[in-house]
Amino acid sequence: MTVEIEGVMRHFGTAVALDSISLTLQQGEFAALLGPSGSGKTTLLRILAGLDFPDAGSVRIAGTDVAAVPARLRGVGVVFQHYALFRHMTVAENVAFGLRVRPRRHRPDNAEIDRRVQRLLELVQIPELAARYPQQVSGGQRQRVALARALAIEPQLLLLDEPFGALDALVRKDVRRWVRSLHDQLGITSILVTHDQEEAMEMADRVVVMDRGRIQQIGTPRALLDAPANPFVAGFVGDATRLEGQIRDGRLHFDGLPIDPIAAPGADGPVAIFVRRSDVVIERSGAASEGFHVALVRPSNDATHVVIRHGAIMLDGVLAETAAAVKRGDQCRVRIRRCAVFGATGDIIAVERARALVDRD
Amino acid sequence: MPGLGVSLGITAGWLTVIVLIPLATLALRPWELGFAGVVGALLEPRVLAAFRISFGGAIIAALVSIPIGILFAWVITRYRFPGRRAMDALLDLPFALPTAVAGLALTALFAPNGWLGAPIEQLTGWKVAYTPAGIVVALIYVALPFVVRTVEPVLRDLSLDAEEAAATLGATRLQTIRRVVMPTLLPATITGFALGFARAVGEYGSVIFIAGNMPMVSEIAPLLIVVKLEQFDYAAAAAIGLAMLLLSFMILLLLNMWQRRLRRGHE
Amino acid sequence: MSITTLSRRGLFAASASLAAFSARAQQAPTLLNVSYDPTREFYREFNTTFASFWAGRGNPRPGINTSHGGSGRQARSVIDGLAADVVTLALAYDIDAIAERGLIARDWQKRLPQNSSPYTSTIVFLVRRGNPKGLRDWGDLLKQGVSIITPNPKTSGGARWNYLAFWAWALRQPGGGAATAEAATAQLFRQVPVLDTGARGSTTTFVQRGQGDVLLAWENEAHLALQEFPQAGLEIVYPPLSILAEPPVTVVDQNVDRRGTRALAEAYLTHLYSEDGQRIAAKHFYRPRDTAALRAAGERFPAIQLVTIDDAFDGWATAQRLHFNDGGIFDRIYRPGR
Amino acid sequence: MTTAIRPAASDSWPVRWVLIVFAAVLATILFLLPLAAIVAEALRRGWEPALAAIVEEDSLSAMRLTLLVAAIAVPVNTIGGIAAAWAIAKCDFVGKRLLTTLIELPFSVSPVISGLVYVLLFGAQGYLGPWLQSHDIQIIFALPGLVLATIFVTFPFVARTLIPLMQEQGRDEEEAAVTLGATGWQTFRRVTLPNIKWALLAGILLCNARAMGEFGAVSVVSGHIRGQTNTMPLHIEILYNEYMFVGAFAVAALLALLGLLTLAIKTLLETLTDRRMGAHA
Repeated sequence: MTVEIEGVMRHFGTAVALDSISLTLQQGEFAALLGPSGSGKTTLLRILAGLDFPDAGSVRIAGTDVAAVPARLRGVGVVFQHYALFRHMTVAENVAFGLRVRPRRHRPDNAEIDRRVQRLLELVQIPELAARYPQQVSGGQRQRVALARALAIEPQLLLLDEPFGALDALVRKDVRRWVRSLHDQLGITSILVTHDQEEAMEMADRVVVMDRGRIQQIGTPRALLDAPANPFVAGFVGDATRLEGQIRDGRLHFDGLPIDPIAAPGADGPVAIFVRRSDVVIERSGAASEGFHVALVRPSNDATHVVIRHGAIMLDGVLAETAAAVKRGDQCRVRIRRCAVFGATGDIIAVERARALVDRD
Repeated sequence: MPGLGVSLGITAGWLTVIVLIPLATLALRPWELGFAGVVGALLEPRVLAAFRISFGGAIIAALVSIPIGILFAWVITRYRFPGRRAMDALLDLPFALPTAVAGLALTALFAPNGWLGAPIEQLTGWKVAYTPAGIVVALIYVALPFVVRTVEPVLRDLSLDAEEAAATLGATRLQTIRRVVMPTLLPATITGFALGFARAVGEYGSVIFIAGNMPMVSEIAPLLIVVKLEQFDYAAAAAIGLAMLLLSFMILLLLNMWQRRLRRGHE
Repeated sequence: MSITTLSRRGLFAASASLAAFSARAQQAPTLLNVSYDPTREFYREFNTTFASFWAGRGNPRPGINTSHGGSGRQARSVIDGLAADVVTLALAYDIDAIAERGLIARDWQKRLPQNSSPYTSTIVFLVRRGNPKGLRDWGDLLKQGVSIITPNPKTSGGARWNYLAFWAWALRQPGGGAATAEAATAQLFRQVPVLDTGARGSTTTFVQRGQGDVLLAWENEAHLALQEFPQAGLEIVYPPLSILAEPPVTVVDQNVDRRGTRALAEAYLTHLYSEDGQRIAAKHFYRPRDTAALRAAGERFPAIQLVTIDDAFDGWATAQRLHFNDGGIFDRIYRPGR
Repeated sequence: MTTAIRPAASDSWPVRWVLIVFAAVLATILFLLPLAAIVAEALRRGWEPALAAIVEEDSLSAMRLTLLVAAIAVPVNTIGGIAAAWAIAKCDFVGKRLLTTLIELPFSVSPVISGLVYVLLFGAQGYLGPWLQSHDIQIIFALPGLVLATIFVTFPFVARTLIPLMQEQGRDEEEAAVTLGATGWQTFRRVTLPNIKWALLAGILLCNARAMGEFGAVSVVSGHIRGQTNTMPLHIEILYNEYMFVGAFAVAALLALLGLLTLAIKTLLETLTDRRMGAHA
């Protein structure tokens, strides 16, 4: 089922929640709406579900304008942030709800409902919990109930509102993969709302980055990492640290940091620089001249994560593969492999497209 | 959410027929007297005195209800003791007992020859029934449940964490109550005070028996409305009623604003 | 929902419920007598007697309902639409108020004999046994330390008779005039600790709550109190002079004509003047007009000097305006600074 | 409960004891003694006169009338209260705060005034009086007036019990139901109602208790006709004024008993709710 959103606006009082949102999703696509809280992503989701209505613009689901279609007739499955399970109904009753409230002529008979509920509970792998109440099952299980309940109405569009927020880290990873595989298996269109960039990157075919009611960038996870469209995306996606700098005579200078200037195209002037952890390569240096020293070392499987410090500025980086181990207090040297640079025009929000990706290696 | 139209329609209809149209008549009727007539009717010394007694009595009663109400709420939410449920249920009695019956019973108790009136007069020389003190007693009776029932849920929800935190920071139990518990209760206490006051200021049935009803001393404003009606003076009765309503509404509005400011401060 | 549907539904419910309440109301004519407080016992007996009398003359037995309350409140209820067939109130002024709204003919007081008052009463003192304060006449009430119980003249008809009886006495004192009477009345009310809204409330305060040394009361109310509370230790004192209270009765023309009950209502009132009516009135301590009945009552009604409201106060309208209306003398008594 | 195992936030036993005793004494003076006085007066001459006063015809008709009035007033306020609570707690619209204030308004209106307004509106001297009279419709001094005054006085009880609870429960479950295809009515009946039913019942009980006991407002609009427009509280006043103290207090005791019974049921409901919640938590 395709979803076409065009020029959607939504105000709450004087606050703008959604500002000219346009977006098209293809049948079978898994999209993620990624942004900090207050970015408007949940409002957009609620508009798709029919729980909220745009002040302007149109929403078409499967080619039909749904402006006048109330939520209950949209057939859109929603998994709510805190699951919103009916606390006075058992798990099975929760899942059956969407079938039982159908008008009589469309309602399956009781045996059929029971069969379908059973099948759904098997699909989400909790058939043994049918008779329990929501309060009596774990967070991960509740999440599965919520999913089964949303799937019971056989939606062609599934909306997931921060569905993994209430789960602990270990469970979360499994459930993410499982939900994604379920999506592929059912062939439906899914939209995930999240503020967790890792989650969005892992699950979605395409990620829609939102901030302050506007879409900042739409693209595959790879594209977002490789070519962030503006400082916000560069900062929000992929653990980047923001540094200040200048371009002078075709070279990029880092303000107040003992990093060698690197070649960069672009007009002279102050710039914002975003560097990702994996692009900051750290080596121990004998001399005390470089001025960085190690503040924290955290070993991990792929590369050693090192936090270094110069004056008040802290920078995340990784230890060069060939380098010797470092410890707290060691003097060190820094090599920037890649960085994203945005020329500032004074207006911070304004997107200056003069972007330079500089590769020194 | 669906059903807004239907539910708002029902609400508006119900509100309009039962409350708004009748109250509108109250707002219209006094002006038969003309503006000067209304002002004159309200500025009569006896009317002013009745307002002082009704509003003063209600404010005192609501104020007295605060510590008693908090005590009751504290005891029934924090302690377990035999008869707790009974005490809890008893606190709603003034909602359920007809006010006139309550008035008769309180008068019988506090009259100079009553179970409580006699010992009180013997010990202290004070008279309760047939004095303004009697009015306050009856008004406490009607106002108290409102304070208890608004403070109680807040006290129930008040997490013990904050009290424990205060204890770890070296506060004595009394300091904890004064600096941690009481400030949290303040907004609810104001609401309870406002509700109790609003209920007490208009109370008629229970006060009339115990008040003595002496003009200028123990005559309440609702009685004056009845007196005006009995003199076939509908407009003056409506004028007093309207003035009472506006005055208590203004007081409630002020309390509401204060309470909202406190709430905001807490967030 | 609109007002009309609401009221129609209400009406339907009302008629259904009334049918459920009194089946007799459906078959036989009914009469509503709106009266004042102390007549409860009297009319309860009279109603039975009259119903039998009326039925005995070949009519269906009527159902007679009564409503009691402060005289002023009852008059107001009739003005506001309480469908009274007859009103039997404490004072002519209250019936005048109904007549002013056009529900009763203006000349109502001339329609029945003796100012339309089939029975009379007066104001007496009810005191504690042995009359410890030695209260014999109105002047004794002003003695130091005497506490007096009377209802509020603003809300109680009986209280207005109390007030006027005292005023009439004060006028007749040596050197008495409006000024001295007002001063004496002000003094009297300074000695009143509780002003109940009605006569019955005052009786309760005096008898049950033990307040005050003397209760100013209707003669019949005082006798009833003696009868109802034999252990309370009460005595009646007749002052040498009191007021002739004439509680009037009349038919509410607008209502009887609408309901078609005029014949019944008029017969009901006329029956008050009959031998039976007069006897029952005397039994309930109302002074019968009929001399034979009065004589039969014997010692029950001591002869004291009684002034009438027309002689002493130039009628009810004047008395009401001068004394009890807003800004009248009674209000002046309670002005602060006195 | 938790109090017992969290000593830092509990009081020492002397404090506890003193507070409990103090509260018990106050409760006795303010609530128990008046009740006892009523019962004592009712039984002054033993059980028989008290019972006789209750089964006497006028008393019975007063009881029937009281029940009838409550039977009309309580459902009206229940439906209105639920609708108002739904609109306020589950929907967004302009003027919500105003609506909330207006619903609470009857609490701050003197019962005398609430009777008075109907007299001003429907009385023969009132705005609609002449019209009503010409159509032979009796509102005040008859059942409709009693019902209206009772509805006015008990107006906010149900709504006030439901609004905070429904606000606290939020809209999640209702929104979930709607996305699953439930109509507004289905959502209310299958999702909202089960969550509020105990509070609703408590609100209805309180509303009912107040409806049966209302005196001031009803007194203004009743014609005080024996056996016809006297509700129980008015009948008590009449009996009292007729020096039938035993009867007056017997009926009063009965009414108080009904009130206590109501409160007991309400307390029981709350206990049950707590237990259920406790079991699930």
